[in-house]
Amino acid sequence: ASNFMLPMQEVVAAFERDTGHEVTLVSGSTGALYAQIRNGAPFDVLLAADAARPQALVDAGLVAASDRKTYAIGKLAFWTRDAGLSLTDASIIDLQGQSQRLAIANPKLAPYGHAAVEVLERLGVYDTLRRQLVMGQNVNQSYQFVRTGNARFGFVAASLVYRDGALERGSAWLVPDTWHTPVRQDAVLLRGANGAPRAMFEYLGAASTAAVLQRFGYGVP
Amino acid sequence: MIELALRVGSPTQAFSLAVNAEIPGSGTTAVFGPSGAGKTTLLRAVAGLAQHCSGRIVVSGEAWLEGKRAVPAHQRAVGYVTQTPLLFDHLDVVGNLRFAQRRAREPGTDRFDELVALFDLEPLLARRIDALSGGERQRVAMARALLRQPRLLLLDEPVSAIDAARRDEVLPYIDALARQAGLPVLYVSHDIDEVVRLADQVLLLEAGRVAGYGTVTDVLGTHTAGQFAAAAGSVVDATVTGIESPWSLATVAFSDATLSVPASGFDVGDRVRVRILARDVSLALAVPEATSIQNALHGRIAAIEDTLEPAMARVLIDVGGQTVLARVTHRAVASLSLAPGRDVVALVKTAALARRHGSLSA
Amino acid sequence: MIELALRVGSPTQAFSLAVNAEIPGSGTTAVFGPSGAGKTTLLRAVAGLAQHCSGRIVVSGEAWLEGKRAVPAHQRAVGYVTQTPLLFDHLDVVGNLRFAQRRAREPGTDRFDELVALFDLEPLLARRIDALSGGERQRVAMARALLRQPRLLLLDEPVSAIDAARRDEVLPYIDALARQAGLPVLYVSHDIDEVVRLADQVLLLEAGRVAGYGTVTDVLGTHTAGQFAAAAGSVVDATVTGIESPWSLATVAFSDATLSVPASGFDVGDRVRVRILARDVSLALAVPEATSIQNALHGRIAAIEDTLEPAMARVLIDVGGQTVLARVTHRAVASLSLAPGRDVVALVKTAALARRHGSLSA
Amino acid sequence: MLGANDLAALWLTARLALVTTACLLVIGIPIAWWLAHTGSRWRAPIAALVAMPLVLPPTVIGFYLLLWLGPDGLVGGLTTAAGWGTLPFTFAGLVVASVIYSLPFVVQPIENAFRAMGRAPLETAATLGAGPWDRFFTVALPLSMPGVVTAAVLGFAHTVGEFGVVLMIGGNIPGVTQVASVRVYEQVESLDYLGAHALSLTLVGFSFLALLALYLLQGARGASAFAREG
Amino acid sequence: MLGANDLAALWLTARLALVTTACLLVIGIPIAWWLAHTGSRWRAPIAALVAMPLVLPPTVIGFYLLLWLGPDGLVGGLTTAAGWGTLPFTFAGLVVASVIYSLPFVVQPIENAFRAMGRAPLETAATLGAGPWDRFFTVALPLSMPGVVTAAVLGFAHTVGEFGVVLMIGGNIPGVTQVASVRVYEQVESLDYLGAHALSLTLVGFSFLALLALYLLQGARGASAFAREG
Ligand SMILES: Nc1ncnc2c1ncn2[C@@H]1O[C@H](COP(=O)(O)OP(=O)(O)OP(=O)(O)O)[C@@H](O)[C@H]1O
Ligand SMILES: Nc1ncnc2c1ncn2[C@@H]1O[C@H](COP(=O)(O)OP(=O)(O)OP(=O)(O)O)[C@@H](O)[C@H]1O
Ligand SMILES: [Mg+2]
Ligand SMILES: [Mg+2]
Repeated sequence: ASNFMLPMQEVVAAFERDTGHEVTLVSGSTGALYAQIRNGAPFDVLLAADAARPQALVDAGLVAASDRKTYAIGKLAFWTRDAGLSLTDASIIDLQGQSQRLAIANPKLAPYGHAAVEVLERLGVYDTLRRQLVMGQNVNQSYQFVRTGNARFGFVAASLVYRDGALERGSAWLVPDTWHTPVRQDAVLLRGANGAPRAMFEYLGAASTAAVLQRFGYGVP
Repeated sequence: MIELALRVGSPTQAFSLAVNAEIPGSGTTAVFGPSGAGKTTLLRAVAGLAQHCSGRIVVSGEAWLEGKRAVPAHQRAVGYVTQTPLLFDHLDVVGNLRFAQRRAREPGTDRFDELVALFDLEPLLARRIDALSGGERQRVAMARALLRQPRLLLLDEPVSAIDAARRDEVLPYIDALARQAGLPVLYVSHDIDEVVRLADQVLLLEAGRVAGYGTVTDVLGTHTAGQFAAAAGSVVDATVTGIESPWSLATVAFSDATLSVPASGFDVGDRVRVRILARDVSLALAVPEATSIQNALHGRIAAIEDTLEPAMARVLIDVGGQTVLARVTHRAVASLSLAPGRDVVALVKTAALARRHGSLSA
Repeated sequence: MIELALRVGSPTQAFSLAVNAEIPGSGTTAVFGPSGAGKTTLLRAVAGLAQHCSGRIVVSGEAWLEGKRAVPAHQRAVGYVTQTPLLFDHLDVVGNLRFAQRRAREPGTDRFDELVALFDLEPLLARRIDALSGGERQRVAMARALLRQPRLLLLDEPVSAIDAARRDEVLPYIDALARQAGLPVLYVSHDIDEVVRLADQVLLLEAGRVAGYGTVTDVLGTHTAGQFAAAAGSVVDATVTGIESPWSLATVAFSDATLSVPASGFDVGDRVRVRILARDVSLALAVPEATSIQNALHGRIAAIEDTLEPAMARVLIDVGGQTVLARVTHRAVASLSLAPGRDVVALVKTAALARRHGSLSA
Repeated sequence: MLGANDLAALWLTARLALVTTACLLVIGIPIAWWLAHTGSRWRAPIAALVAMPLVLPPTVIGFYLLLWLGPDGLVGGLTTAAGWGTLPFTFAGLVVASVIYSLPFVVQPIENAFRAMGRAPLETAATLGAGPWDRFFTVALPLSMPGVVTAAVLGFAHTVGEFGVVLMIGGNIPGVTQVASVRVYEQVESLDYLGAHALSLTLVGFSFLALLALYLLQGARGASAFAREG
Repeated sequence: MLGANDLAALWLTARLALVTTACLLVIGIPIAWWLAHTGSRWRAPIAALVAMPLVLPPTVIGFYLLLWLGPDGLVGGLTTAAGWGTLPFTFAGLVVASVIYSLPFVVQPIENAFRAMGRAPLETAATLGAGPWDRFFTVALPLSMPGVVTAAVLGFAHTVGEFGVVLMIGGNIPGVTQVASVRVYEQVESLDYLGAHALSLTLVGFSFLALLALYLLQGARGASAFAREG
């Protein structure tokens, strides 16, 4: 999934160093990758942005049920590029009735979007804020909306705004993990792929990988 | 009055046109000259379509061009029929006519029906442009140019594809229009007969320069070589002295000579111009008896010239101060012992054409 | 031999053309008729460009059209100069000529230089098409059509925009070519003088139907109304009986009459055709003395007819079995007491044109 | 098959495509006219510039448009100063983005048509007394109709199908900026293939009928294109 | 600024755009010719059909192409049976997809040019002895050059910028199917804005120069378009 490109580059670099295998990274939207795999794409491992489409591959018989695992758990952040604000859940409630827009990822496509909606519902403001919502097709676009100032606030992946545990720019409030369904990103090893691909697939659970993920603001399973 | 003093041509082009002429404010001026002489270029310059055009164009007191300041084409009120007429494809025939009619100088006073009848366009009105023959196109273009009610008509070989019968209707109409409305006409034609019939003045162009300009008489007299060979002839100014109604003839007098010419609405006392083509003139030493040639002019041979045709000579005869040309064989010159200074009788077949005076001399 | 038996026109069109004619395999056939008569349509059909065309076209034994089976245009070897010639914009003048030259029937045997000289194209060779004048375009189109080495020339008013001087060079060339190479020519023209000068036969079209077809003599004789009024005349078949070199004249005899005509490369014994235009013929009761009119034909008046001109009558004179027309005033008819049956002398100004026989009668 | 959201998206697509096509013609025709008639040495650079929106992927264009039209952007600053707010996430923003993105398809065919017409008809109209505007509307435009129709078809169809730019600038707000193309994309992504088939078919079907009608109409007039010209 | 992957992507883009443009012309010109000359009543439907790839979002087209060209698809079955394997995720597949997607831009301008030319030049060429192929290549094509150039420009630029179809059919495999547009998209997505700017500028810069050269060349020949026609 394209939102995992940055951390994955580091993971792959480490993997190549450790094993001597060579990895080709192919990014795309999870839906597109899914369709491609169903139509014979020469991929070995899929790192999806959610859990649903890996499950669909299992259901379609393209992946053994045992070859599917969660490789990262996303953290949701409520973010603005304006620095120096202290954001809390109250800030979200305060948005009601204002002209400011709130960016989220498309809840149908991205688990982050789905999680954001759950948060809004939990706060009881989903219906009132609904008309202020703008949706990106994935969480990266919702980040771009906020980053370019076109939406003042947005729910983004913490991995997009935190680096090594620190906020890169603006102000953010990390949404408690318990406020929404966990943003599980699952990986699958495609049927018939073994050897190096399996090594890569296994490497996703390695400690070094977990370190990278944590630096990029992901939770590990 | 049309004052022309213009140059057309950019330094990068081989061809340039330079014309200086004062053209009378009414009547027809034939623009004549070989292919590529610059006739079309001149008309385009006057219409305001030529690029790299400078100088002076003044039409009835309105300056259309003054140095580089040019009145745009659509404000010049010319009626321009181009050499290959362009009709608007997206309109039918009547649409093309209405296009001009709506933009006429004085809308409402146009002669739509008259022009449709003249050019026989009635059956064509609903036609699409691409379903017209060459002559039909030319007729539509002419009617359209006239509907615009121009102050100046620019006709670039407008009847080249029109048959003789209709040409014989159209040309007199334009002529009459030009005279009645005081509408000057610049008329490009390769047909010398047409020029002789229609034009008051001739502007002779060669390689972009004026090679001759003046009344038809003058130009026909001086430029007898080349192009004008076949049409060589003379024009004499005369007065109608009698009408012979039963014969549809009129008697006209000039100097001390009289001529019979086919009459068409002349009155006694009218000043007319009589065109006598050299090919219609024979010579005799005395007036012959009992022939159908009823015009005998007494004169004296002024000169005898060679022509481009090896068998033929041109004899210039002075008839009471006016010159009449005759085209005869060299053998006739010899057998009649014709020589300059000799008195002869010029026999003119009656058919020479006569015309009411243009406004050139008015 | 060209056999034409064709119909052009779809049921949805108002206009249809139906032509049946056998045209000699060499010589020039003028296609004549008012605007919209179908002249262009006929040429297009022969060239293979007309849609909805059926019937039979056989040219020198090759069937170009047989029912609905048509030889495609590019295999017909026609040289077609259209009414408004289309030159290829993306090529310059020489490119247009080479286009035809490369596709000539017998490449390598063409007359490129000769044609360039004839049409004076040397200075134009490198020109872009949009920098050509109207006449220049026509000249290029003619040269191009001839370079293709056609079996049949189709000329649709090919010289309408060409000046008289060059026309006088071009027309005899085509004429000579047509004769030497046995190349038949279909020639559309509105210029009656041109038709008279050039054509062996006339195909007269009116509203899509053949209104007359035959030798120039026949058609000029029978269709004396309307269009042919001005050109009315007669053609007599004669034999050269003497050459008067010093005068560039030839003596020709027919029936028991003789005529002097300007000579151009004739030999004694040649069979020729002499065109005598009615306007060049005067009548007398006796041969007049001492005039420049040196041709006097004795004959008998066959008929006297009115013409479209009110002043003029046409007199048909039987000269030893051949008919000569004279155009004289009604007054002359009266004053000379001319009447059918009366003996008269037809005075023919020498200038009447003579031509070597076309192959029509061969 | 089609839900309320689908219908809203279709309706929005139709509106967007129509408005965009109208704007494209209004903007594209003068540009095409200038390109066809100018002798300026800026012609070639500007002609090349007009085609530039084509060479970047739509999402990337969308991204740059977000930057320029947003509050920090040059254009965004202007629109905010003018009191219009910023354009992204509004219908107007969609129109602006679609117009920029489809402009090359509109300018080029019209420019070709103007060129093919040549100067002669305009000159003739001028000598018949038609001023510049008059002859533009009564001669140039009607004679260039095939080019204008092509331009409109390409612009319209391209706007219907566009989604990268629209997605970025529009924010996918149902009823406001969620057009059909975005919706189909969403369906494909969320593996709702049945929904995607239905909406795709509807889009294709409607567009096909619209174009078919247009071509039949044009054919009735344009059959002449190849009548003889002898 | 540009890494090895960027250069590989640019090179691939150039190759893809050139090959696609060539294929587009080879396929588009005959279709345009047929559309311009036929009197068939299939003209309008087929003309409308040619424009259809435009009205669907590229990713969706890509999706359907994936279905048809894939091993389960109709075409995929054929290509597999023929021993060519399947097209998706290969360079050939990219070309096929790009051609289908850009076809409307190529067919329409060329069709217009063929129409604008009219039948007269072809007739004249025929009477001068040029057969159908001869006059097509020596007359029709040169006279329709402005339309062909426009078609090539639109087709080329559109292929350079395309990424939805390409992403779907190509699978974004570096060096094989990762073209520049997809790479910029990826950079924007992965927040590598500097990389995206650099690659975008390179893309725009190169394309601009290519088109500029083309237009200057064409201008040198086409200045004539408005010389007098009197
Ligand atoms: N495509 C067409 N559809 C309908 N009628 C047509 C079409 N083309 C020509 N015509 C008509 O057919 C008739 C014959 O046309 P054609 O061009 O053969 O005339 P023409 O004898 O060459 O006339 P001109 O001397 O004016 O050139 C005309 O009445 C013309 O209006
Ligand atoms: N755009 C141009 N560039 C260069 N030369 C040109 C251009 N247009 C015309 N000419 C040349 O200018 C000269 C005058 O052309 P023009 O059309 O005025 O001639 P014309 O007298 O009307 O001839 P015609 O009787 O053949 O129509 C010709 O030699 C022609 O070749
Ligand atoms: Mg001219
Ligand atoms: Mg004709």
